Amino acid sequence: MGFQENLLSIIIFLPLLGVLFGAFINKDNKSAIKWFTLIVSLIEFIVSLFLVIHFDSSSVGMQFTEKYTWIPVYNIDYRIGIDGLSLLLILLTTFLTPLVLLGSWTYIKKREKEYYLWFLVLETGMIGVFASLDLILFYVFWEAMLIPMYIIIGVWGGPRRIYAAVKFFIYTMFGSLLMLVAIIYLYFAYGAQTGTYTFDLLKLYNLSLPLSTQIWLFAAFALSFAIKVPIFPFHTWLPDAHVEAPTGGSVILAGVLLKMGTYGYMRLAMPLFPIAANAFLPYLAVLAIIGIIYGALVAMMQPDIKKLVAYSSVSHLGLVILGLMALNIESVDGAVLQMINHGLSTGALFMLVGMLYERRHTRELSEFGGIAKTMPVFATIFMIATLSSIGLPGLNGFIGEFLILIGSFFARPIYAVFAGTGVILGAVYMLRTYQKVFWGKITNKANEDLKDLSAREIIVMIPILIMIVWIGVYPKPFLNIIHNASESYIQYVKPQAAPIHDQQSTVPQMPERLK
Amino acid sequence: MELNIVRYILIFPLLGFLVNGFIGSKLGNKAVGWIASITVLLSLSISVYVFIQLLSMPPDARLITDTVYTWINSGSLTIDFKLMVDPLTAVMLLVVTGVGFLIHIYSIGYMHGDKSYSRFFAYLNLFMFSMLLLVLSSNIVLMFVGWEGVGLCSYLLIGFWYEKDSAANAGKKAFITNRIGDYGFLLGLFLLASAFVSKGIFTLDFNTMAAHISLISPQVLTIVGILLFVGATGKSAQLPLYVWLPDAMEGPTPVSALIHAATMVTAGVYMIARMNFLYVLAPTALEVVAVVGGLTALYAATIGLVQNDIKRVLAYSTISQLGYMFMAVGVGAFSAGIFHLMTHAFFKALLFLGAGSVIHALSGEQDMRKMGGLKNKIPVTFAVFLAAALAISGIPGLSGFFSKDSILAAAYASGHTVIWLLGFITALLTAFYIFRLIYMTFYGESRVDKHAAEHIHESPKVMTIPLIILAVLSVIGGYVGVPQLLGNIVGWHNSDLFVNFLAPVFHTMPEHEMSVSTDSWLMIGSITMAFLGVFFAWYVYLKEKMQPAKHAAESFAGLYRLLLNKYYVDELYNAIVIKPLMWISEFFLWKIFDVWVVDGTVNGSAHVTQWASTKLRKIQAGDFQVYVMLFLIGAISVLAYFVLR
Amino acid sequence: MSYQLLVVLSFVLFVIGMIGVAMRRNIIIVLISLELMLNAVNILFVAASKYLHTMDGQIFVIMVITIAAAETAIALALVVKIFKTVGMVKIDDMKKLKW
Amino acid sequence: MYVDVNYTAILPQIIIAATLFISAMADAFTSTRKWPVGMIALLGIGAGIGSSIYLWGDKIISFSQMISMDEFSLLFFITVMIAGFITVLISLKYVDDVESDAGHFYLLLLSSLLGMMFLVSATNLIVIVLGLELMSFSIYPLVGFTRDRQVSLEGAMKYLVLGAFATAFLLYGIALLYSVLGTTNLYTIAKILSTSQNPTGNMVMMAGVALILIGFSFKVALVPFHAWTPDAYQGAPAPITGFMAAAVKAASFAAIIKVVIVVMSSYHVPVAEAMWWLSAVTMFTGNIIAVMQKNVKRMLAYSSIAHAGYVVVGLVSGNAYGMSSAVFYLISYTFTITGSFAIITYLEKNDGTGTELSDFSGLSKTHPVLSIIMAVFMLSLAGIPPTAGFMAKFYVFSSAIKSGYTGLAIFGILTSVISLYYYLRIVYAMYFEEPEEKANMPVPAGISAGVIIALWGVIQLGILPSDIMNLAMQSIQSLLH
Repeated sequence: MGFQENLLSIIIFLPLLGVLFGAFINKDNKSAIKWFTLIVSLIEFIVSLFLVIHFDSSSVGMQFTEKYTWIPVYNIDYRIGIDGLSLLLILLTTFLTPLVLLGSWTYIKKREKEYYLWFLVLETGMIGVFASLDLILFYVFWEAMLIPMYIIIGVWGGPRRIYAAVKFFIYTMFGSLLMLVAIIYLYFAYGAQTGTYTFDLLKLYNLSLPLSTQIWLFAAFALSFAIKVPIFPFHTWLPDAHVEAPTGGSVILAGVLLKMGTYGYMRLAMPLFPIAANAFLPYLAVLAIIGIIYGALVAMMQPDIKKLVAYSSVSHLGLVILGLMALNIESVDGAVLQMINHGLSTGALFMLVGMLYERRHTRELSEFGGIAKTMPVFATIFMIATLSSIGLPGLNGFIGEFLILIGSFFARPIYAVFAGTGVILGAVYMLRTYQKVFWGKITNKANEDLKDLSAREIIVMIPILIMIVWIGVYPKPFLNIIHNASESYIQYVKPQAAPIHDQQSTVPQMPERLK
Repeated sequence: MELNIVRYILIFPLLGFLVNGFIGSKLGNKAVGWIASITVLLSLSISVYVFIQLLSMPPDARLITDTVYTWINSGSLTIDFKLMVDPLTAVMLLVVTGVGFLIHIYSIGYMHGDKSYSRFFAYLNLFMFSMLLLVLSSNIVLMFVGWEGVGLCSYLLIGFWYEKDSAANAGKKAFITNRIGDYGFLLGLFLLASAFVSKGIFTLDFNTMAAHISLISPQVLTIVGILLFVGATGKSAQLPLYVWLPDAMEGPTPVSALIHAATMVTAGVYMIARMNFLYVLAPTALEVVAVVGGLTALYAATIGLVQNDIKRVLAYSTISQLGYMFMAVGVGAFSAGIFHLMTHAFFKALLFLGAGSVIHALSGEQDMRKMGGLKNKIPVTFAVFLAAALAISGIPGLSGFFSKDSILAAAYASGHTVIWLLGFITALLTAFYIFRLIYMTFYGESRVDKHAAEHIHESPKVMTIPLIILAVLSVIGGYVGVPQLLGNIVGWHNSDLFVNFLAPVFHTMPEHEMSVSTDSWLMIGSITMAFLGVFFAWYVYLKEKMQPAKHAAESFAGLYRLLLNKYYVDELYNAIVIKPLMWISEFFLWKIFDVWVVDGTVNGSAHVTQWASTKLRKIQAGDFQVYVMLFLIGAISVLAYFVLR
Repeated sequence: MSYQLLVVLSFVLFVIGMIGVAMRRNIIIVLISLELMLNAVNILFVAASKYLHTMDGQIFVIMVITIAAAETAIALALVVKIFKTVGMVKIDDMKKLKW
Repeated sequence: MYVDVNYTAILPQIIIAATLFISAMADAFTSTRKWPVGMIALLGIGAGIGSSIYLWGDKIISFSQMISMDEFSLLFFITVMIAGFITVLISLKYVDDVESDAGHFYLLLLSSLLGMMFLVSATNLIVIVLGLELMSFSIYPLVGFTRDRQVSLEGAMKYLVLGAFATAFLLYGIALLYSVLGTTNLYTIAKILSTSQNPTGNMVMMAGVALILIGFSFKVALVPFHAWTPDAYQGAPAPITGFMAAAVKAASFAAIIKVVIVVMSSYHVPVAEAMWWLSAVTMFTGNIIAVMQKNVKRMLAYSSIAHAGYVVVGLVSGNAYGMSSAVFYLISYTFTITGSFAIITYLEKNDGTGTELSDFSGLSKTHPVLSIIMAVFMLSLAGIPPTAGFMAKFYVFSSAIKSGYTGLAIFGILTSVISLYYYLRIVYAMYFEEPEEKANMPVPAGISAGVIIALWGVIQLGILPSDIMNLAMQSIQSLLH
């Protein structure tokens, strides 16, 4: 055991450790809880930066791998490791969590202690998902992370929070349970083919099943992730969940949880079943494109800002999926980067909407108007987030969108022709919103003496803005990290590509009695 | 040649933006204005320095580059943050920084007293940065950054007085219309990129592309050309995407001058000139450019005839003049297009600033029907305005004459007679509407409100000095490109300095030799048209005191209304695109499809489960003999299954 | 009696008991019907035991008789208790627990 | 015939029987508050568990092949005794609150345990019936333990009548079997069947197997033999409901595994097919009806029906792997359900109310720790990681998939999505709803201890299930050899 060897495990379980200690803080000592959780999450972020320092972006394959036997009966191991994709998503998680915690300080007014501790639990779950290399471990984190989110929406959410929470939970579970069946099936199929039973993802990549089998397994995985992403038409839980969730919940939901779906496609569904993936690819691409346009059109007409941003997420994530389906380096690089971008820009938007809600207790567009006058700083930051969201060059959103679109154009021009309309529609609904909220004369008395952002709120937003500009201006470090991950993804999925064999030579034997 | 100073042309305005944006409100208005202006002045100085450097090189090797860093590196694509100055860029640099600097100075006076003073200058600096990035970038993707950046600034500045709903709407409209164009631009870019990538060229550098353009099939080039031009129609307000520009006049007047006359709207022309290596191989695309340009020129001029808002007249005039430029590049006369771009930047900026001065004098009045007789009250403004008007009308000796003439000559020479005719008629209309403006504003009886009349005053020096400088430029600016025909008269060889300077950049179209006599007749023709236009305007608006105009409006009421309402294009777009799209989105997609069908299925499955639950539990009614029966049914089934299988 | 007849007898008794449990509304009668079913089992055991010449069946019968006795004892205790609280011993009175 | 007697073979039973005896003595000598009797029972059960662990690894067949003490028996001993232990723990205060002078509660519980232990270790149908009936006849009075609650009596009565009815079917099946094979010794039966040419051709045998299956299906509450469950579970005092759901079910399943699956493995094909349907119908019906329940006890009754269906999914395959998955499922279910009922016991008022969903509203505010544990139990029942319930479902479904019953696995998974709804109902009542005015009474030490044991089990089995999986596997191996 050492810091370096177990760095990833430390990062996964540090927040949970924080929860254990935090549980002993008196629940009436609110500021102690706030500071404690904030500091834990900040330490977590700092520790996660060590990942970047020690990350070798030139090497292919998983890094920081750790393996401990967990359930030997099934050859289920505690097997973790990351590549560029996971690294960025983990960083996104550790980056957003402290901001969300800090951002919630005045928003959450009941049962604070539970709220902040649940967030730390959630953080462990999310990082675990991104780091797992064993399918069962992955599944455990995948589901375990639903619970904190369920509670966060259900306890601190809006008026229809219970409906939204239950819908979120059951809908997601529905998909993932089918995935569980597929995982188990895969395990036995691999065992039958090679004589080795394992849930090791990297080994399972090499499994070649006939198309007829792959189709079903892929469908199970794809459905599960499609619900999570969400891909049209599995998206309806999202607006409900977003509208009802408290700000912090929305930010994490949009920023990280949705990425698990796209991550799932990239890490599991597509490379595990390349033949089926190629068969399904055009359909998924079409669904993604429908999602882009549909999400944007529906977002355009929403009267509730949060719902609008939620539908815009449907649109943006459609773009990410399209990037993954286009199967070339540009589009996949773009898709991964866009995952991060969406986390930042939509996260920022939700955060901002939350700040507004805190002041006015409404999110109806018609209630606002002209508040750029009373809240200039807020208006400026919102504008930057808006521009990032609509992919203005120079900000992060553009790099991702551009790479995805150009890549999908390379793959099939018609994809980009349709997906590109999202560029227009995105501007339409975001600017319409911006105008309705910030511009015009103040018509509503309640808006006349709104307070501009407090120092704390500005501190919450600044890191996000820095990232937004940084990725837009100098995306190269990020692209470097992503590069090998997307290359191996393509190699796994592309039909003609030769399978990559991993270097690990230890072949665990299935215990005799299970055969 | 690699010259790292080039990047500072960009850095200074960016610094100005950052300083004014973050701490501008604490600096005080004076400091803000001067910081903004000085940063642009610094850019201007460096531009001049670079220009001189360029001149010192042999004509065929005039290229200065500055590679800052690798921006995007993904798969086969490598896109550098790399700047480039060649003669075309140099011209644009000087125009942008020069005019931009003057307008910054002017704004110090014009925006005096505005409560968002620092925000204004921050935006203006940001605009300068974006525009300079647009012209300096050495590849098409980076150019797109500037392209969008200027769009953003345009949006922000049009909506600068965001409390006015019309300003807010106009800003949004500008951005979205531009986005529609950008969609085409992006598709063109993608097609171009994929064509090059498939040939093993992994960079979208202009010079690299130019060197390898022959690898790509003409069909692809044609499509690319048209798609890129779609982007240009958005940015440069051509048919059918011009609708945003007249509304953009809601912005402060210096903005109209800088962005919506002199610089940003010409980006489309610049882009096509920049991509000339592509367009010369795609004659069909070029034809489209020329036709759209010609039609726009005439179309906008006709609307300009009847508008009463001083800035709107100028706006339509801008659209019309941009049409000229597209005509020029469309017929392959890239230098003529850029030449007109430059002279237009001078006189149109001047017209707008002059109009701003008028508006300033009249405490914000923009309706020409409430002006008149201002000639003596604001003499400096009148003088410079007149110079600009003469220039735009194409009165010989002024800058507009040279550039417009070279366009018409080129159009005729290349055999585009119809295009030439469009331009020819437009020349008449141009002279007419601009002098209509002059007469209505400065001559005749004052129709100014009593209240406003008391406050009429000439603008401060900080505003008039830039006007004067621009007036000088408008007058003499054309002499860098004196047609050889005229040059020969005075024995000036190589009189067309401008064309010669730009020549290395442009891939030539096949030469169309024209006889001297044809050339002369054309020139005489267009001069005639200019004077005719001025004369009609004088006749109608000064001599007969607008009576003929009223008469005409009554006898051709339909036509008049059509023109006054701008051919009802806005209403048309609203009715056939915007309204249906909104309706479909709201009622069909959202309220019916999303809520009922998609979500209905999801919730429906929950309801079915609950329904099944309520029904099934009824069996468990508490009567244990029912349980016994249930047991028996089960038992008999299992038994029967075992025994009878 | 022949073995077959005894088997048939036990079957008929079992069915009669079954119907009794399913149909009669009085708990006492239901309990008697249950006894009938258990005795049908006994008859089958005894018959088989005799037929097969093994003693297991007869041991079983003693077991079953014991079971029946115990069952009746508990059942009657409950019936008494129910009678004390409700005042009746009809099945219709036992419908508080449902759905 | 030589009768071999080896008392080691029934050592745990002897301990429980002795405890029963001592408790009865203690009952006679204590006042109206009977918790000391409970403490004695606890000690005895603890000793029983200890002896079972001590005996682990031995295999003794004794009493003329009537009793086999092997790892299979021992694992189930431990399981039911843990259930009994927790039940006694949580009842210590409850019993005295509800009834005075009620030492018979513990006596009946112990005798029921004794019955279960004979049931799971029996290798002769006579002993199986003996154990089954001892278990049942001790449970019936326990269901009706609260003599003043009409529902309690009603539940007991229904359970008894239907139970006797089902026993008649079981006995008739055994009689039919006996009439063909002439023996009640399971070893002999297995030997005869494995050498017979066409076991499924004999109609009488088939009817016998079917009736035995029906009899046991009643005990584990498979649909449509389940109808007694909701009523009896709801009527019974909360600790007993937990005990029934955990121990009675586990012991009955042990009997099914031993008699129907292992001994009658020649009938695997029809049994598996029947079980396929029974399991599917059970999972579906149990989960669906539970959705609309308002009473938590009744809801968990339907849930326990559904869980029986999941256990059967493991049994359908009929191989060692599947059976051990079922065993694992039962163990994990035992911990989860006794823990849940420990908390319900705490909430149940003396008049039997307090177990409606609305009584859980806002529990997280008044009892944050208790409600988080309850949430863990509910998630375990729903099969969400990292809890025992997930590993159990994982094990069961993977056995089904391994044996080619993917369709059944998918069906089971889909029904468990339905189940999420009502398990979450409890969680959201506790977390999302506001509490009504509620007297904040302290949690009794016994209940705390019981909850902690159950929670430990749920977490241990959820996070490190390997050891228990191995035990389950060993127990099945010991049964097969």
